[in-house]
Amino acid sequence: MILPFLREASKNLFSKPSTEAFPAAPAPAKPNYRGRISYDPEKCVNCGMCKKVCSPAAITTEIEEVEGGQKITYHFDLTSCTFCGTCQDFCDEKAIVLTDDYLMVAENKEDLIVSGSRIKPVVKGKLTCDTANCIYCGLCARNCPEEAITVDRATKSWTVDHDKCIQCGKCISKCPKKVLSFAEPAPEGVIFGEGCVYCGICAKKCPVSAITVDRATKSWTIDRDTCIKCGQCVKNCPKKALSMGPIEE
Amino acid sequence: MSYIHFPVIAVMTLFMGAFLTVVLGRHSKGVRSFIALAASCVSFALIAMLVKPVMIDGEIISYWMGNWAPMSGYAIGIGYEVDQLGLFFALLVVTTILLSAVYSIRYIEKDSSQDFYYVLFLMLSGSVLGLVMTGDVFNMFIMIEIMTFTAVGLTAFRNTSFGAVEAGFKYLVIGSIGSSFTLFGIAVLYGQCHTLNMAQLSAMLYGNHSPATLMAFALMFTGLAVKSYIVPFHTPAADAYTTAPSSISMVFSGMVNKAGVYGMIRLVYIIFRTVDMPSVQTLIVLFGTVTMFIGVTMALAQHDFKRLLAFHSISQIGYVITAAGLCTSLGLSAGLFHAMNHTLFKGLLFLCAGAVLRSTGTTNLDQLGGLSKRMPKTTLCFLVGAFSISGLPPFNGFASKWLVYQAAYEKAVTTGNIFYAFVTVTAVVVSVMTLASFIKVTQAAFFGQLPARLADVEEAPGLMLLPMYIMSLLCVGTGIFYDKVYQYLLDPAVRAAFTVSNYIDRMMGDGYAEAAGVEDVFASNPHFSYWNPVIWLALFVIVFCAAYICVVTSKGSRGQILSDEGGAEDGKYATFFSGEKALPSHVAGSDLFWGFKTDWKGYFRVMEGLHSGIVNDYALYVVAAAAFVVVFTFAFLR
Amino acid sequence: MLKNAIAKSMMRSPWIYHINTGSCNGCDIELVAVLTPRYDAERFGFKLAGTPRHADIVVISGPVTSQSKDRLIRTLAQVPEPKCVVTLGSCPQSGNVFKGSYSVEAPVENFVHVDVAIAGCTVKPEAVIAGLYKAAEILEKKREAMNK
Amino acid sequence: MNFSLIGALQILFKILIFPGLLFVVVIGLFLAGIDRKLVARMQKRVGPPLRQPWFDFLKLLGKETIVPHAANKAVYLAAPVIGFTGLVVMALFIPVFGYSTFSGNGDLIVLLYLLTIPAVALIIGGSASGSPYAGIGISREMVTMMSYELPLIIILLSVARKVGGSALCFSLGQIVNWQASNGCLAFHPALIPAMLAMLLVIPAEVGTQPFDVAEAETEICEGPLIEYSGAPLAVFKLNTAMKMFIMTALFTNLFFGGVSTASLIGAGIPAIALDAVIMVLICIVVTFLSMSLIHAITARFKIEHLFKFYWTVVAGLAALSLVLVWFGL
Amino acid sequence: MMMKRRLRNKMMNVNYIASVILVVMGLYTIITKKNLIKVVLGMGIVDYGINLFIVSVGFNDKAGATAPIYNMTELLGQAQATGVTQFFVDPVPQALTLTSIVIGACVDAMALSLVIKLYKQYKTVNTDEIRRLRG
Repeated sequence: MILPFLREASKNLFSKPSTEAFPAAPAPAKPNYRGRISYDPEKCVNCGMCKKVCSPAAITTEIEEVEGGQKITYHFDLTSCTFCGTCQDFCDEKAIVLTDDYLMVAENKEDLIVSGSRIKPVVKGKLTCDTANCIYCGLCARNCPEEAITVDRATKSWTVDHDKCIQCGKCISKCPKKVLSFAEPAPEGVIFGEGCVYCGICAKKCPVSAITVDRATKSWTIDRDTCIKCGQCVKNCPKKALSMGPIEE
Repeated sequence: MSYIHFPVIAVMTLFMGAFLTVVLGRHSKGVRSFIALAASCVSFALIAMLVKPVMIDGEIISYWMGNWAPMSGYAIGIGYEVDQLGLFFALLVVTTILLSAVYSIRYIEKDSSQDFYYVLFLMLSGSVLGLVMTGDVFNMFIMIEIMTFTAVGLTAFRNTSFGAVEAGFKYLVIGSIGSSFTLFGIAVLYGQCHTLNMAQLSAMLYGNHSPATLMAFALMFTGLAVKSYIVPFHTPAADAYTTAPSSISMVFSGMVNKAGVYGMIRLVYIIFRTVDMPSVQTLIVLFGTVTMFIGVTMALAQHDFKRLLAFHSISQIGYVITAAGLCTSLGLSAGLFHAMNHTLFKGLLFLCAGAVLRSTGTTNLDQLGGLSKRMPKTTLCFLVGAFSISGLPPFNGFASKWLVYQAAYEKAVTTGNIFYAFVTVTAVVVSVMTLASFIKVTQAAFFGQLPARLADVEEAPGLMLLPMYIMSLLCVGTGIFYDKVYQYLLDPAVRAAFTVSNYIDRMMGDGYAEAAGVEDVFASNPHFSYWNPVIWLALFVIVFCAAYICVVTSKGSRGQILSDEGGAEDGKYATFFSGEKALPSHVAGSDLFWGFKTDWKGYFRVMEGLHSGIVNDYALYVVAAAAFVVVFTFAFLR
Repeated sequence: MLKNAIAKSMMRSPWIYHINTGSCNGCDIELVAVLTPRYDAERFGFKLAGTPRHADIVVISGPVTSQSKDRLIRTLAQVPEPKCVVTLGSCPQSGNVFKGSYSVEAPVENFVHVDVAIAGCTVKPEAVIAGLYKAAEILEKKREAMNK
Repeated sequence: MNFSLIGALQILFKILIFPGLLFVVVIGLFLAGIDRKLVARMQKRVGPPLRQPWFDFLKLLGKETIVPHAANKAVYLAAPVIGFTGLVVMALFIPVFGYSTFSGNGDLIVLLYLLTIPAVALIIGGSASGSPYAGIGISREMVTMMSYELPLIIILLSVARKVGGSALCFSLGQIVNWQASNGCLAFHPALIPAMLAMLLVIPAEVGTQPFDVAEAETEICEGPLIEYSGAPLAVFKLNTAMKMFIMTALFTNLFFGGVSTASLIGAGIPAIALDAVIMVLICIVVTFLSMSLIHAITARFKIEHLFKFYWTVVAGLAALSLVLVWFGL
Repeated sequence: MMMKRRLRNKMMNVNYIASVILVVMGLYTIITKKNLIKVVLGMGIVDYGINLFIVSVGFNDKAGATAPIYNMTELLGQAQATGVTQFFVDPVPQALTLTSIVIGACVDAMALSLVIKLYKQYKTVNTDEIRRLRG
């Protein structure tokens, strides 16, 4: 035949159609297809790496204080997800897996949100390093999702910013020398520092009257048992002489 | 019976009306209108009263001016002779006059010098009526001349409007060249035969052609062709129809160019009796085919409502000429029927154009749009006219075009000449193109979106709508009852055109024709194929009503019909505009059919070059065509 | 009887009108892929309509840029009832990676009622078929509700 | 015509059921379904079920009809029905081989003009909707009409000449009868070009794929139909389906007429039924050849190419046939 | 005698030839001259040519041709008596010519008045510039 299309058409007319029988028969996705997210909360350490790398901000967390610790819930919004798989790649715990389920069809948007939660027991102490055994390899710093740890090999210093630390415990698991640990938290209390003029405002502000100030003798005492560590005294000190901190017994 | 006086009285009433308008109607609008209406009514009534004796009883009225009857076989006096053919055209003329007079009352109320308008109008009417009823060739020439210069006057009537005077001048130049040719032909004929009476000429010329009479034939043919504005003489017609007031455009296309057609039919069928000559048939059909094709293609390229209609007038006259030129009884019936229908639908369309012009102040198709919302009655009338001219069943245009095709193809198969087959093909294609250009007008002027400028346009007044309604009804009526039209109007007229001996005898005295050896060539009755519009229409109406009720009523299970009552411009009832806010955007006349126009680019370029607007060029076409006719006549006519 | 037939046909012949509100074209080509021989949605009577007036199902793709918001609303208004709105992919539901941009009006649900959401970036043709099928079922339900 | 009760019932039967309304609608929608199925199969698809046109039709009946703000309501709603009516009435003129409503005398020219009624209804309806897209659509529809009318009339004239000889013959009934005695016109070599031309004219007349420039949904949003929804749209879709049947039936009558089984099994209702079945079979074949096949293997024309194609290739074929017939082949 | 007669016959043809020349001249003027006034003059010349022709047609050079003032019986009686039917100048062409001249004058007047209007509107009498209506 002269017309190639004509030949093709007449050939097709008598051959089987190439249509997949999809709704009747299941059509498995191809290997490595990134479909619906499955989240295993038990594996999750709440490091937040996934959240950090998620470009459309499809991952949200909820932290709820419950008895026995924090209830940490992760929501994966499939209607917002780009299915790039970066969260899966970054999840060391393999808690996030993009499955090959592509039938993400729903009438309600709620049906398209994958959620999981677990209760994380409360961590007592701060991150500490047994600097005696530390080799300053820096693995902890590199793996810290919040960049709270700074390690300087040259000066052999290891510091942690406790404000940034979310106590995910990643560094502890990464540490080759197992020198990192969560120390028992030191008891906190009001610390009396330099510059006090013994005005007595702190004593007045204290809701439980734990502080006594004597201007004449220039003495400042606190009853640690009564103190509830509310911080009113620290807040109201005109000379900023008071602070909260660990107290040596 | 006194009805033998009616033709002359009808003509004279109109001329007297013109005179009285000058005398009495200078200052009073009422008197002017009354005189015009009265004169038209009287002449209409007089002509209508002739239908019974002439059309039905088959009588031929002859009337000698001053009772100067022929003596010794020589007709010296001026005779009026109303045979069925003449009366057929006279009926068209008086109908046109009457409707145009009614229409004019409101249409020209804002113009100055209305008295001149009515004078010229009545003179034009009288001259055309006289032309179709006279039995004397020189009288015919005089009527043509009166017709020409009153027509020029009326063309240039609104002389401050765009191009009116120019159109008048061109009309005058081309028209007077045509008249001159006619007069020249008449003079040559007189030199040969020494008579001016048509009947006598017919008897003398039958089978008896000398070079001089051939020359006369060629010249008169050209002269009358100029008057019927077939291509290439159509150029001034297009201009004149465009610029004349619409009531006059209607008169032009309804009767002035019909007068030319009548003259040609009279010339070919009666005076020279050249019906049997294949060469004459070829000549006329060739002219007709070229006319209808060029007319319609030019119409497709137009941007002005009235100019488009003007080119359609030319094109439709092509149909008439083609059909009449076939010289068969079916052909002539088709031609006459189409002539009649053309008077009706083209008049109607010009009146619609006039209503649009009066309401909107323009006929430029690029500036109009959506008028159906403001002028629904005019739109209805326009649609009837447009469907008629495009030949959609069951309107009258269909019936006559159908006869034209049958006639042309019958000619083709009986003579075995493939030329006529292609004539048939051209006729059908031209018909489709006609439809196309009327779709263009429909879209550009009446449907589509209403420009803001035209938002408060008003419907035409009742006195203007009345003639439009009448013509619409006639368009539908003659289409449906075309067999009645055939029986009472066409058949007698066709018989009259073929039975010349009867005509001669009535005029010159019994036995004259036989003495001169005149034989009739009347062919057998034309036969029609099966087409019964009445049953068809009944069916159509029944099925339409049923289906319409089913579709449109929103009862029961079907979806509701929601239409926009509140007038919100946006939202659910807005026109879909690819999601944009609906802007006023109207597909106007010049935007349509570009796919077609690109294919015909070269043709349209040539055609636009030929319609240059220079009067010298137009005169050249006339003279060249006249030369062609003369050469053709001498080369092929024997 | 006619009512039932109409309601049944409603599901068997859903015509789709597709609105792209700033999509990256990924979802759009997948929607077109549904009509190819391999997936052949015409089996179920699906057909792409050229104008919203013919549509039963309106498919929205893209994160609804501010420019397209008005157009989207206008076009949806022009679809005759009963109609269904289906969102294709993540963008119309949330804005996806464009979320928070000054020019994105992301969740389309703020101004349009969405019947079916199909997730994916891009959606897989099978998912589109499943979603449209679901929408067709909703259409039938809507039509039945109109019958009453 | 005898207006007795039986006669009236017979006429009513003819109009409403057998060669008329119901028959045309059913067969038309059937052919439309077959066309869609065949196109799908040729494109290696499964394709919609044969009932799909019915579903479309019924569904559209159940939708709202929105009359846009810019539209002229009366014309807008009446236009589809006028087209429908024209087609139903036209169906009465087309004989089912021997059997027809109007004593077997469909006139070719009348048919040619009746065929324009649905197209004009589409054009007027689109124009009345007030949409600029519709404006472009009607322009294209009109140019399409101009394109195919030229070959169509030449084809009809060739057939008329072949059958009538040196007499005027525009009667479809006569053409069918002539073929009954002289063999189908399709087997006369002079008319083969005309037959090919007719096969190419049918898709343009119906408006299927490569020639659907007027309703190009991807370019001009369905053209004249852009604003239509609900029942009027359903009627327009029905019109297309009916046109499919009417055009193929016209083809059958012109080139395969006179294949009557009445001589084999005796005249009567079984013979008419059998004739109808044979006719529908031929119609299916014609649908396949002229619409489905061309649809499956071509892409849409541009409007100027369409015009050129019809006025050169197709009209050339038809004219060849006319010339051959004219000189006695 | 023969010579003279032939010459006279030739002389007879002069007016026919002249009339044709006039007509052709007139047409040539209309076709080629770009000045509106000249075009009107051309129309006039055509008219004159035709008028000349008509008068010539009626002229009878036979002996005894006189002014046509007869009644029919006289005419017929003489014709029967002499057997000569044409011996007076045919009056009809003269009537025709008169009419034609009058009409020609009307046409020329009308044309000239239009030219004046045209000049007022277009400020020119050149036909090349008076072409608003074209195409």
